[in-house]
Amino acid sequence: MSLVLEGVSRTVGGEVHLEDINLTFERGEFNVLMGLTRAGKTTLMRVMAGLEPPSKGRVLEDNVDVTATPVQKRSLGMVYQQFINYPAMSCYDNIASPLRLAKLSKAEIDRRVRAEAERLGIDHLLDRMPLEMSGGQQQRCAMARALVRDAKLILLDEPLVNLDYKLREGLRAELRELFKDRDTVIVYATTEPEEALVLGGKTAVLHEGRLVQHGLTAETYRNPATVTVSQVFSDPPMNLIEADVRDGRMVVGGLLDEPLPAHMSDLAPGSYTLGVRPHHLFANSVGAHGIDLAGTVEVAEIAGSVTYIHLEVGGHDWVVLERGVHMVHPGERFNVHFDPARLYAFDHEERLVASPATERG
Amino acid sequence: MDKTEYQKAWFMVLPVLVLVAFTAIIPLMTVVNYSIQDILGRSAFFVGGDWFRETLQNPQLQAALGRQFFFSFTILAIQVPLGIGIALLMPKKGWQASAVLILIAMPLLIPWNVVGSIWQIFTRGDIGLAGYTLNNVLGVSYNITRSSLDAWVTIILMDVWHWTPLIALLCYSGLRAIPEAYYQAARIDRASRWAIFRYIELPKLTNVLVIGVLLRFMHSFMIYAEPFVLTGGGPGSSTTFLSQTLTTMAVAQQDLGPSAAFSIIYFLIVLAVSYVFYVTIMNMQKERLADVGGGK
Amino acid sequence: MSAATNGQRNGVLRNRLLLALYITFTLLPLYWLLNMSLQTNREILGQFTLWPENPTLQAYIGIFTDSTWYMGYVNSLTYVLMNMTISILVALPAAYAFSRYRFIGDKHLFFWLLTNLMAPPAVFLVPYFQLYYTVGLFDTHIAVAMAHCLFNIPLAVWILEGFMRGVPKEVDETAYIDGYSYPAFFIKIFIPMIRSGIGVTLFFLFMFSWVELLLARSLTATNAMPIGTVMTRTSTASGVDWATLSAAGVLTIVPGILVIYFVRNHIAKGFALGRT
Amino acid sequence: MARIELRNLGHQYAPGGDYALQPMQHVWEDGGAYALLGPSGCGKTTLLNIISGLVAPSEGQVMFDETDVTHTRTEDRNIGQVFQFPVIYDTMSVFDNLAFPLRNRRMDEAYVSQRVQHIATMLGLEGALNRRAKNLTADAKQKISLGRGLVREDVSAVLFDEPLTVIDPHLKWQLRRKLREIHEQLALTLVYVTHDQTEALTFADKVAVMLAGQVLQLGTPQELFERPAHTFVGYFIGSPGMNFMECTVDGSQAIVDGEHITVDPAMAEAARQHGGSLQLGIRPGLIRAAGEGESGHRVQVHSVEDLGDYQLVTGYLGNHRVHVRLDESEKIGSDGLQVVFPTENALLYADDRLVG
Repeated sequence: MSLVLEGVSRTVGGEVHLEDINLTFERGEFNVLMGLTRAGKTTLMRVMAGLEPPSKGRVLEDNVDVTATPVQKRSLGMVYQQFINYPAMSCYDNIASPLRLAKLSKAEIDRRVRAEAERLGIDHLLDRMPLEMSGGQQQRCAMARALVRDAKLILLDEPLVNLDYKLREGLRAELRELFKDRDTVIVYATTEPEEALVLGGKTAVLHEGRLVQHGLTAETYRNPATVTVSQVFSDPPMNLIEADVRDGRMVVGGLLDEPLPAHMSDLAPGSYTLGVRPHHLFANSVGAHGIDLAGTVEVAEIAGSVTYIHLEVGGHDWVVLERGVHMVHPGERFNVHFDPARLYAFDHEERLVASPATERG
Repeated sequence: MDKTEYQKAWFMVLPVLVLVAFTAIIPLMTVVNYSIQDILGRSAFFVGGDWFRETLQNPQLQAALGRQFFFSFTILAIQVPLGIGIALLMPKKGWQASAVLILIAMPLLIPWNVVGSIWQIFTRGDIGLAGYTLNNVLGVSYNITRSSLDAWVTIILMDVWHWTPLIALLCYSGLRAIPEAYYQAARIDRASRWAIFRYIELPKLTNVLVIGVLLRFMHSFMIYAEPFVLTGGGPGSSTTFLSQTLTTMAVAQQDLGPSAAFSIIYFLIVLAVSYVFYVTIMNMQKERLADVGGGK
Repeated sequence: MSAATNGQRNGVLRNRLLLALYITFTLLPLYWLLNMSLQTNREILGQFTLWPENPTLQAYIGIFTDSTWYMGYVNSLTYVLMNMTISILVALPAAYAFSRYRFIGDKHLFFWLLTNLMAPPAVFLVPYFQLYYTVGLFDTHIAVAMAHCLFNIPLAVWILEGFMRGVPKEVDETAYIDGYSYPAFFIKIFIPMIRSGIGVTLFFLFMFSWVELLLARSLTATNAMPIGTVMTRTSTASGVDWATLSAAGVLTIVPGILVIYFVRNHIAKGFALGRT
Repeated sequence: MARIELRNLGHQYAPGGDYALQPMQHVWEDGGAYALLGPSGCGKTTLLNIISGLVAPSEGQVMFDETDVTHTRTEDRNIGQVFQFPVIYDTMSVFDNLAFPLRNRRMDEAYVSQRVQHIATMLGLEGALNRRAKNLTADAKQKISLGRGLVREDVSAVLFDEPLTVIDPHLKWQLRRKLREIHEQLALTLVYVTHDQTEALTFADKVAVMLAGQVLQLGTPQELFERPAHTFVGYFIGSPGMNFMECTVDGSQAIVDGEHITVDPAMAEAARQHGGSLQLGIRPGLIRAAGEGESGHRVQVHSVEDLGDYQLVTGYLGNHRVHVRLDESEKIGSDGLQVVFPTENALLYADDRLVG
């Protein structure tokens, strides 16, 4: 089972929401739609579901053109970000609704509803009404309804964004288990890079209605095709700095003048955008890491297991990711240290021209 | 709520269109028909704008129009502030809230002619509580069948009694929609009671007040039953408003041309006012949607 | 709540007093109507008293036995219920279309409905009279029910649209995805979700049709004559039967009072044409 | 600026009913930034409402410096508050919004405009002063709300009730940075309620982690990370949360399914005396892969997730599930993982409470 989008475009009231999207989603693995808010993720999902017609292009399910098929006739499950359930029905009836419409036997419905509720940990809430349940439980009920029917296509539109952070962490870890070895195409939209990386599979990066990159999730993360992907598919975004390459050296006025690292040696002279990941920056010259840049601290953000230190480096806002909890005060001097072998380089058209050799070959 | 494009939605709207067309467009066409012709039994011939000119110059109709506008603006000037005041007084929580709500809303449940009858009985000199008390106890000469001032005051008082609850209910629901955080912020800023009204409550009430004023203007502009029952338009024609004037012209005197022209003018005024309010209501709706950050 | 100083306390007292004053102003005329309805004409016209000396239900019994009176109620209720059924059935799909979809001329149609809602009935007197006369429907309940559609259908569409906008569009889509056909979704899922909206709409349809006098009177003669006409006839005849008129008045208020308790939380949204 | 003391403060919604807030004793120093962190329904908002005066507690006292304000009206507590959604006076300009509290206190106009100019510059609103407050973005409106508290030089404390809820995720860290800067410039007592650990740990000097009406621990982000006083704190702070494994104690060794892990001897002794159900707690990020020739404990690998800047290994020590957070360059053999539990990071818990 595969879902193919051919030249899908969508303009609404003169505003372009999607522009010439060509994508193929395979069965049995996660297909993540990554992009900022308003990048067109929701519109693309609604077109795939048949809830909105594309202005141009076709949607094919196993080479059958389903572009105009009414959504009732499609084998589909969808989870919205605002935990949509039928308020006037109990959790049990909510989950059973698609099965009743498919006219399954009562016993079969009961078995499958309880099994799915068990898998999502809400089997003790089946006779509750949606409004009597917490946000997390309501979303689990909505997910159970989408999963119970073994549909060909399951769409999840940022399902965790409205949950408390700890609930989100818990449910995110369960997602892989929940969707493992199901004979269905799973498409998951999110703005959070970590969610894409947890779910694995393939990731398509959308920006302002256009497909920017599509590939294996880890691969796309490690080799962002453009500067945009390096910003969208990284939290905090990759640190950037404009530099000139001439006669074997890379120069940033007054800040940096170093020989090119091995993986960038064949770059033609000219202006480039160099990038380095926050977790490849280290504080205060720990060991021989090569390049040293002076910066001043703007603010330190502690996120429990890690600390994000926001710095001003040569007029750029950079972020250092430190493991553990480190209190630093705004205004402090902070020398940032990194190994040039970890540098990314983008040409003047913002396309990736050099990326650090992935550690594990 | 960003709506999707769907032309087939026309089929859902068709029954409404057919029924309301049958009850509005066809009759209106006959009115237009009459307003530009002079019909005598079988024959009818085109008179163009004569009836319109005649209606506009007809002193009796001009007087009725003047009275109507005066009546509508007077009741608006009284009912809007009074309605807001009452809404501010109404309790927000507990059983008292429901009890007061029902008591206040009582006059809105009464058929319009019965309101006329109630006030007719209430203000009669011989058997009415108000009439009897004014004349015999307070020594004030009060008779709505003879003094047009008494008739006017009574009609206005009756309309205030009948419709102020509408404004009060709308404002009450508007006030209840204000989140507690606004009052907490006002306490923190040590805002005076007047400042709370001026800067928090009133701005939040503009939505419902616009609708209240629309409804009140429209209903008062077409008032018929209450004054007809109470004063029959008298004494003389001092309290004969537009609807009654049109009814007597059309039904009693049967001169179809002028009454049709008059109907068109009457309806155009209503159309213009409705348009102004419709645009205001729709803009407010869009603005409120923007506040809530509607749609992705 | 945080401690209230006495400044606040007599503020609250002042408010309660003013409110009580206004409620008295509201109830006094109603009390007087009730007072009159419990007396005989002789006692009414006799000594002026603040409450009935020897209260009697004679006026009410008179109404329930005299066919011209109780038929007035029956006729009124008949065309009101007819109008309510037509209006709600026709308005539900239309309101759904307005709240969910954009289509050619949707804004103009919605505005046109508002103008009909606001149209003075007097304007339509003559054309209706002729229309129903030629069609042979004069002096029938359906005539009045149809005439009242002029303002009641627009009213129903506006109020229902206001309530329907409160239901997220995603609920409809989830139902379609589950496999509900449009009608099945509408009846099994959507209607139960806007139950309170439908209740309030029915209340307003009842009220505006029940209170209307002009059209109801001019489209009927004998066998569909509404209570309004019956009442206006008695008050214009010489030697007015005050007791019966008062009793008839009280009875016309009863339906409203019975129902208002159930819709009290949404009545404001109804009056605001669903716009709050 | 005020020192806030909660003297045996507790609250029951209905007398005799269960406690919305268990009686607690805390002192929040003047000029300190404190955060109330916990899942929804843990009582953090109730506590904030008691401090703001919206709710009167059923028992105990609230002290601002030396004055008992338990039953004082909100107006007289001289606090500032920022709410979950922007609460501003729509019809006023930004300038009038900020000047409103001062004008209500009958300050003279020169002083008012000087204060408003100063605070607006600090908040980055100086450019928008004469615009109507209604048309600004959500984060600018929240700054106005904050500004109404800051303009008053005598404000005793500024309270925040999950102020970033309606802010677009990508703008959140800028507003967090602004709040942090303001706290550095004005030594104000700040109390911040949230369910998000990043907001709490970034914003506050001290964080109170709450659960079911109880403050489980009040500590610096460092303490919460390195020495969580309760298993819930270990779970709630840090992602993924701390590993907990039932164990028994023998000498200075904690025994988990036969694996002997050396712990701090004093802690082991205290645990043995305390008795009850013992658990060993260690953070995934503090478990180290054993170096060449170093003897470690064998963790049977269940799954490895490549999360970009680190790898998360989910495995089993005996039959206890364990998360281990390794650097992205760490090589993991298919036959399992030898790990080392550094003694200073291995903590012992008796009946869910940190020992010693």
